[in-house]
Amino acid sequence: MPDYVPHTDAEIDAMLGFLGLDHLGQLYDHIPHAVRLARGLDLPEGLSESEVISAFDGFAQRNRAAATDLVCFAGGGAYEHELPSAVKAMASRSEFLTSYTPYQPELAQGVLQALFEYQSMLCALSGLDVANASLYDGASAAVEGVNLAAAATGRRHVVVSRGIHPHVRAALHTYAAGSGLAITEAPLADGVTAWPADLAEPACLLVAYPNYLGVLEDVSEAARLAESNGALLVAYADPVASGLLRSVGSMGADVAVGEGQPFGSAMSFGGPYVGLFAVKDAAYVRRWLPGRLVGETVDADERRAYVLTLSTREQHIRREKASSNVCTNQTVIAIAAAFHMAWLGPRGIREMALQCARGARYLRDCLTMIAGVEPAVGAPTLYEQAYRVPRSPLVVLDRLADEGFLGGIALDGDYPELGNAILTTVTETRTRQEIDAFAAAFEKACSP
Amino acid sequence: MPDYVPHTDAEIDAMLGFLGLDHLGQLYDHIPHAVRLARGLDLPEGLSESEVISAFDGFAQRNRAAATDLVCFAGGGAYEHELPSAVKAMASRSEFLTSYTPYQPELAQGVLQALFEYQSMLCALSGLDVANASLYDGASAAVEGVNLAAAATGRRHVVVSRGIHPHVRAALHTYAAGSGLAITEAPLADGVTAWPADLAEPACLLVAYPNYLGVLEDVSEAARLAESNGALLVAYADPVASGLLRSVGSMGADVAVGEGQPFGSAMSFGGPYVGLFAVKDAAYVRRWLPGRLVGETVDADERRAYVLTLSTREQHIRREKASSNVCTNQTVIAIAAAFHMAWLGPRGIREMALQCARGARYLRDCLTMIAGVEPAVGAPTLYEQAYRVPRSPLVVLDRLADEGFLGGIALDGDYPELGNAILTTVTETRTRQEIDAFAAAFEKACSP
Amino acid sequence: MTVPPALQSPGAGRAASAPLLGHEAEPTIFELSAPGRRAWSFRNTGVHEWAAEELVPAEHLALEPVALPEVSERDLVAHASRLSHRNYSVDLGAYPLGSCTMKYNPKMCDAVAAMPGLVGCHPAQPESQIQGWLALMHGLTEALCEVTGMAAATLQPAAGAAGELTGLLLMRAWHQSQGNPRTKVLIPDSAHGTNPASVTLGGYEAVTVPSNAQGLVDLAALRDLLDDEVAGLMLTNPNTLGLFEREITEIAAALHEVGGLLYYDGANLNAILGVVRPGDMGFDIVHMNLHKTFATPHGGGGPGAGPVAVTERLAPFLPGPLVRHDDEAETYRWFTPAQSIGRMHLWHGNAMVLARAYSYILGYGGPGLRRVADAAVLNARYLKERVRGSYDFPFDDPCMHEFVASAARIRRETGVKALDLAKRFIEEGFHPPTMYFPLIVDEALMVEPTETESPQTVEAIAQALLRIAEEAATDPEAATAAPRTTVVSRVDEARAARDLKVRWRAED
Amino acid sequence: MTVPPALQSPGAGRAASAPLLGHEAEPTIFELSAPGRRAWSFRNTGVHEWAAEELVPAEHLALEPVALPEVSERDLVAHASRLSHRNYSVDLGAYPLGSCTMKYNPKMCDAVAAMPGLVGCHPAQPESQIQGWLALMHGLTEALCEVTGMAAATLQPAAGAAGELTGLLLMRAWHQSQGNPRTKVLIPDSAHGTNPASVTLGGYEAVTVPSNAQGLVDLAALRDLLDDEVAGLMLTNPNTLGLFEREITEIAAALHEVGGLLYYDGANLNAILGVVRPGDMGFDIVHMNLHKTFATPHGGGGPGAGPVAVTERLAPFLPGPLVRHDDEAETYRWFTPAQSIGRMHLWHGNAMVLARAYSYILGYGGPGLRRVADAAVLNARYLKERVRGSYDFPFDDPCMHEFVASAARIRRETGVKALDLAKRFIEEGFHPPTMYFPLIVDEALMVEPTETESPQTVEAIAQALLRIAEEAATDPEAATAAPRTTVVSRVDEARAARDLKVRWRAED
Ligand SMILES: Cc1ncc(COP(=O)(O)O)c(C=O)c1O
Ligand SMILES: Cc1ncc(COP(=O)(O)O)c(C=O)c1O
Repeated sequence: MPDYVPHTDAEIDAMLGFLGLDHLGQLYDHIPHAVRLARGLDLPEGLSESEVISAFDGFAQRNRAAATDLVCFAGGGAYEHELPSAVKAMASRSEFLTSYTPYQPELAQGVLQALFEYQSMLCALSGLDVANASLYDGASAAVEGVNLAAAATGRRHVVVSRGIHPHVRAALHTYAAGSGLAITEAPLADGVTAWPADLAEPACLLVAYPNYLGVLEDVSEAARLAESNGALLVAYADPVASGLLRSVGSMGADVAVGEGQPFGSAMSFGGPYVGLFAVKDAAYVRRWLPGRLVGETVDADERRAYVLTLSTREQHIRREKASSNVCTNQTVIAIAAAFHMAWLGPRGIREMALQCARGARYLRDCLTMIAGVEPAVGAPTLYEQAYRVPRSPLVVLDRLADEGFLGGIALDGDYPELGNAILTTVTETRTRQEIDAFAAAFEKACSP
Repeated sequence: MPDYVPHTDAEIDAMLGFLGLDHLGQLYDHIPHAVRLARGLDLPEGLSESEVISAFDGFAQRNRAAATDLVCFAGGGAYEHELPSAVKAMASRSEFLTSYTPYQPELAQGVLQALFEYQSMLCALSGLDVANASLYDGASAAVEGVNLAAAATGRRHVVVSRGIHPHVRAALHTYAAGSGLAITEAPLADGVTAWPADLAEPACLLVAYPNYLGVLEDVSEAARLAESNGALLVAYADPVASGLLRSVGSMGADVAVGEGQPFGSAMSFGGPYVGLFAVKDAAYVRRWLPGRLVGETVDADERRAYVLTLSTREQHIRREKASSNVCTNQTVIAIAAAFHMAWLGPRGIREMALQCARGARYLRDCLTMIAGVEPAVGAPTLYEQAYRVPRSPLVVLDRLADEGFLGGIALDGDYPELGNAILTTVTETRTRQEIDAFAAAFEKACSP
Repeated sequence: MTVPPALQSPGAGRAASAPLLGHEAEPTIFELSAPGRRAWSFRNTGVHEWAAEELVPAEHLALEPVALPEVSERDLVAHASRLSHRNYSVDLGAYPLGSCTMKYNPKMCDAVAAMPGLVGCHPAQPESQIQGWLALMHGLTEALCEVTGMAAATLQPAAGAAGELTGLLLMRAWHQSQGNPRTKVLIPDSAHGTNPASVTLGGYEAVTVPSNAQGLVDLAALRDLLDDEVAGLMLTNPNTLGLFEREITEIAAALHEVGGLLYYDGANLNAILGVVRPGDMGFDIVHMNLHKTFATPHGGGGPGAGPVAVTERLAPFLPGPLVRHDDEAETYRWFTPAQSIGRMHLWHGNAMVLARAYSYILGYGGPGLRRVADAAVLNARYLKERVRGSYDFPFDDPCMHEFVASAARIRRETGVKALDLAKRFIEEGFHPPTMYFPLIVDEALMVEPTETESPQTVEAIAQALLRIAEEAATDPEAATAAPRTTVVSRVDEARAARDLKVRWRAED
Repeated sequence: MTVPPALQSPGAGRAASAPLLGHEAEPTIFELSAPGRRAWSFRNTGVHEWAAEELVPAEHLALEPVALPEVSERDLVAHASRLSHRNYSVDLGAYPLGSCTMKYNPKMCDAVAAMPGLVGCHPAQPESQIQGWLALMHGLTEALCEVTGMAAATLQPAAGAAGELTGLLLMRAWHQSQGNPRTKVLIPDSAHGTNPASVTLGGYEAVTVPSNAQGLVDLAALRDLLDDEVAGLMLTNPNTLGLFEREITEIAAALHEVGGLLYYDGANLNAILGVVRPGDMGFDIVHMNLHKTFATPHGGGGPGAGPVAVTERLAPFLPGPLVRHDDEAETYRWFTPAQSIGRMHLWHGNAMVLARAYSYILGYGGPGLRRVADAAVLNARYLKERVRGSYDFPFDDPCMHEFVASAARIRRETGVKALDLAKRFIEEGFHPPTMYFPLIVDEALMVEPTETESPQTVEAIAQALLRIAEEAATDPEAATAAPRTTVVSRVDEARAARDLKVRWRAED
């Protein structure tokens, strides 16, 4: 056992002696016997550090990791991107990693300033005015987005595009059981959201850009629709695509939400990621912005300093009247994202998005040569694309796995209307050679 | 190309403009054309970070790493020990890693204090009074040890036990070509050094404890012999064994040298390791101690502070009269060693040595059951043991490799007098299960 | 020879912002930017280099570059390193921040969280490719159930508050399945702020239960509030005063009597590991903060992980997917419970945090975890007794892993507030305790030394607390002007809220 | 209720030693020790637990435990973290320490140096198991030969000084093979201290060659010193003044005329990468400091790597083993040259340092390395011209990657020494230049900005240098009392040497 408890027996005795106690058990004398655990915990014996490492090596070996043991063409909300060593090294500095929420600003200027920079970069990315210091993930960001819209509009109905990630839609429904919001789903027509004619007093429209099927939705049109219905437009925006595409803010979104994993985080089996959240600088910032917010101010000597601000919105002050319950967020993941965005800069982020798009385009050229394989939707896409395949997607994916590829995500469960379809993704990590090999394997996998 | 040069073209132009130059080539105008390189360097095009990582992944995959792809029973100067994550994490802190030699003590208290602590621990380990802040490796430490003895005694002849690591002996000979020292090798009799009757005015005796064949040499006897011949005893001491054995200082050694790799460093294909060096607090410290030395002092406000001291011994002051030319040493490796020693403490280091010895004893019980396998030397050993095997050591080792074991080091090249022999090592990392499997494979490998 | 203006940027490259060299402000990364500079590089993919216009319809193409900074990797690393030197952390020293359980985060767990075979998995890989992850999650789930005395658990919630909401939605689903979702959830006045906020988000009215003179739930008052519209009661035990609810059995019985569910805010399990289990006390739902009890690093505010464990009867409502072991096929499989409330996370929760926590649990094992509890309680109890006299304890039951001191008397007598004491405490070389929480204690200082601080450290904290209390009487200015040793002096929070500046702008 | 003495240790757990929280001294790790405490844990091997007495003869068994500290992992980590906060580094800011080439050390190279498939190899594994390592070393050797214009190289030397000695032993072996080892090696008066020291260790007499008024080798004086007892001449080019030896062709010819060998101290190749090559200038032997030019981190003083490259005729004498490619078998193999001088390292050199350097070279490629030289020279040249006037340049040829300024005039006029200026420069937020080297410049300040500092940083350094020179005239005390912003003020070096205390003792 590694034993991170420093106390020696002699020291324990000394402390007990000071307290007038004889043994450790007496610390719990005031706890009713009836509820005390009479036995020890039924857990395996402790292990030494190297034994623990071996055990986890064992877990790791029972995985076929997409990033190392396979060539990954899967995305759908979790992406393999090139993660610079400098970003990893800096974000794992122990001062960031082992500190708490910066309640004492004098001791936390590092975290606070890094978050301030993160917020600033998110504003640049989204084309909006105020970004918070992170939420849990894309799903929770979307939930908070519709909740904010409901609070700001006083309405109880939200219209959600079916182009939103299926898991995000699931979470919206789960959370809505508590919030009582009514959710209408707007279907996709050839990959593009077909907003219902009657929007029924919506608090907001929620659209993804690009959407889950990779499609470039018409955000401006959604914004117009929202505005004309007195609703907000909440856009679930892919931050990588933002490097090349118009910002959702510039197209009229009031709130941008999304998943920040591509910046600073590995696929990590789904977490920890970071929920992106930015809004227009409207009156509702001060009352309804969820989560932490870092502001610039000065210290007693008028030096520039940073501090958590507008905390009167938050649960620890407003308690049951708070608009959100979020407390611990994803700070160090947000910091990693900020470092990664700074590493990229305006040209790097554009190049990254462009390389993804080029690879996807090349893959489409290859895959559409295969008999029975075609884009499942006709609308323009960026670097993710749904393909119709001539046999069960799971069989195709299994066969691809045998050839060393994670071929994508089967869509028949979430989008039965597309028939046998697979969502594939190409990032800047994929070479032409890999794409060629994948296309060849794909052809084989599709053959009877 | 990752391009760590920050200069933009515009900035280069601005700087050139300030200097009154038109283009970068003019920076070299004063260099004779005849010697200028007319072409570009004939090196491959630069690679991006991820391409470099891929290239090195490629190198890594072409190795069968003893620590991960094989089960390692090899030692002989490079050992697989359990390396605590905390030690690795702390020693790789960028403040230690990316600073220079602490010439400016006000900016380098961290490195200086860590080295002071390292020196102190080395004194404890060796039973001697003064340790320097590291040398390159065990070989260079041994060289500096005999050089110090020669300087201190004014003699030009050293007697070196054949139990000293063959590579260390090779280095002693290589360096002696420059220093002019004469080296006599004392042979081994059943694994123990047989000092020649006539030591011929030696500057020192050099003995290993335990020696390369794992044998516990009689250091006290060597010390008596050295003393009665007016020589110093230089002991090449295994720092792990020091956890269980009497310190070489307590047995009369004047100088302790050795290889510190087991503390804080992985096998690393042989480097960087760290040369250990400690001496009795005799007059020769001030004049002949090689390498850096950290001393405690105070600052202008009488606060405790550390600083490089006695630099008048060193090359940058004494130049051609310096006893050693060492400048850059192995500081951060020494710091890692210090952190590891502190992690172990007195009981941990003993437990570590004991577990090694237990494993080696168990392995001996197993291997000596195999027909034709027997200890190659009869003297008591600690955790390394030479075994005579019934066929070519290289064949045995090859067959063991096929079964997933690095079986040890063939001794027939360096110690032909032992016949077909293999040096095996057991550290605290090896389990009974692994030893059982190894013994079974060993039997198979020895069979015709 | 005039200096080109582009080269003027006096802050550049200087480390005076690192406290080692001075106390100047660190420029923002935007202020280190120079047009055209770069850190990035990408793989040469060999794919044809279509122009953006060939790939993206014109109406979608960005009109201008994203206004991110342009910096060299060297300047980015220096900036980040200097920022790190402007931040305190557990790794630097004691952090007795009550309710936050700032224990040592073992480096071993960092090593686990960096394993390529774990970190490189895509969350949508098919079961057959992720058996290691499923085994890990299954093992962790079982361990958490054993620690809490529960039957089943979800690992999805990303933090404690998300766990709470999960629990409340489970409560709602349960009651719904019984015919009536009910309308109210009770919470003690000492509860953490996330509790009432979560209650609201769960669609319930938060009704406050007063504490009695001992700082414990007022059982009589509770009984008065109970009726069949009460969905449940959220309790923290030991509560946020660090006190054990002695009447927990009676509380549970009373609640269950009206069909309510008992919720355990297990953010901090430190004091009860191997001592008592929520399940054995009658709780129905428990959330745990792995980033407290199970030593995963807080990351300056996150990520955490807030798994929720429940009794058998609530298991069918858990969010999915969960992991089960298919004994026949000898494989692990995902499954979603029949009446699942749905999803609380985009994927499977903060997986790498879960891996860290499980490595911590495997390291300690059963007896080890009990040792954690013993040392955590011993440290807190010792510290509390050492500072008695200088601070008051309005609620003075024996404390568990933390205690809440009141500086109300000090404030009355000297004008020095809890806030001032906290700031002054910084100069003593420690992170301050939690201030002004729980709300029912005046000028509260909530102190949680944790078990990884040595007795000597705890004693040093005691001496510092005594010293600053004493000093408040003789030299109150020392506290009100504190801290003076830090990179910034006392920060003006009011100004930040008034003149809201929450992003960097070139114009400012 | 008295406090147990064992618990008294006021320094424990406090972070006041971290500059963020104050400037107190950090206790030694020994002072954090408590009997019986531990951080260690080991695998349960399942091997029978023989007692020590059963395994080790009594006369060998330790009589008492090794006096190492006994600390918790938590306290060890905190101590190490706090020590790290008491140290400056390249990662924190500019480090224009002349002759040391403190450029940014790419994190990419750290990632390479952590790869288990590299770091886990035993140095005595058979060739078939280490093809990756052999390929890496072979590739690095070829790259270094191309950069230097040489034919073959050894990677064994662990640092520059070890490389020098290797070179001198090669010189000796060569001359020996020609019948006479010779007796003297010439070195300029501006040479780095390791050069003369290495000459002595190589068994030669070091004979000093004076510099001329330009700071370059005095060719006439050199010619006078040349005879057939001269084994060789060690040159640094650009020399330690940062100046290029313009007459290098003549120097080489003169030396070769008497059968001497020309040695290139290539500690700093930064200025010549892709510009000139030692081989093309007539050098026979070159050592390189990978920990300077090729960006491997200095580690607070080491490890480095000092490969030595030679011309064809010297290749047979190189230390072994070396790596060759067996084209037929398509494998890499070790081989030891016929007349090898032997071994300069326990194994194969500082292998992980070699891996880092090779990753750096592969990243930059050929044109990239030339870009390094251009920027390194441009930065130095710009900085030198910016501070002209405030500092003097006794040797004023155009500088290459560094320059040496003299503060002699400042000292004469104000009493402020180069040392004081260096200490004062710390307060400006930078690491100071190298002081008092080379010896031929009075009150020398040797400044090497390196290529990874941005033009803005170089300008900021310039302004700081100008400011402190100006201030020396008006307020000399500011410099002589500096530094005052650091964790310790000026350190008493004399006391350290006088009252030698080089280890911790409980008694002190
Ligand atoms: C008692 C208690 N409950 C709930 C929470 C909320 O947990 P989290 O911050 O992980 O959302 C906390 C943490 O601050 C807490 O201390
Ligand atoms: C010019 C010169 N030569 C030789 C050396 C010695 O190199 P090392 O410190 O690696 O032994 C140095 C480094 O300080 C140097 O600058």
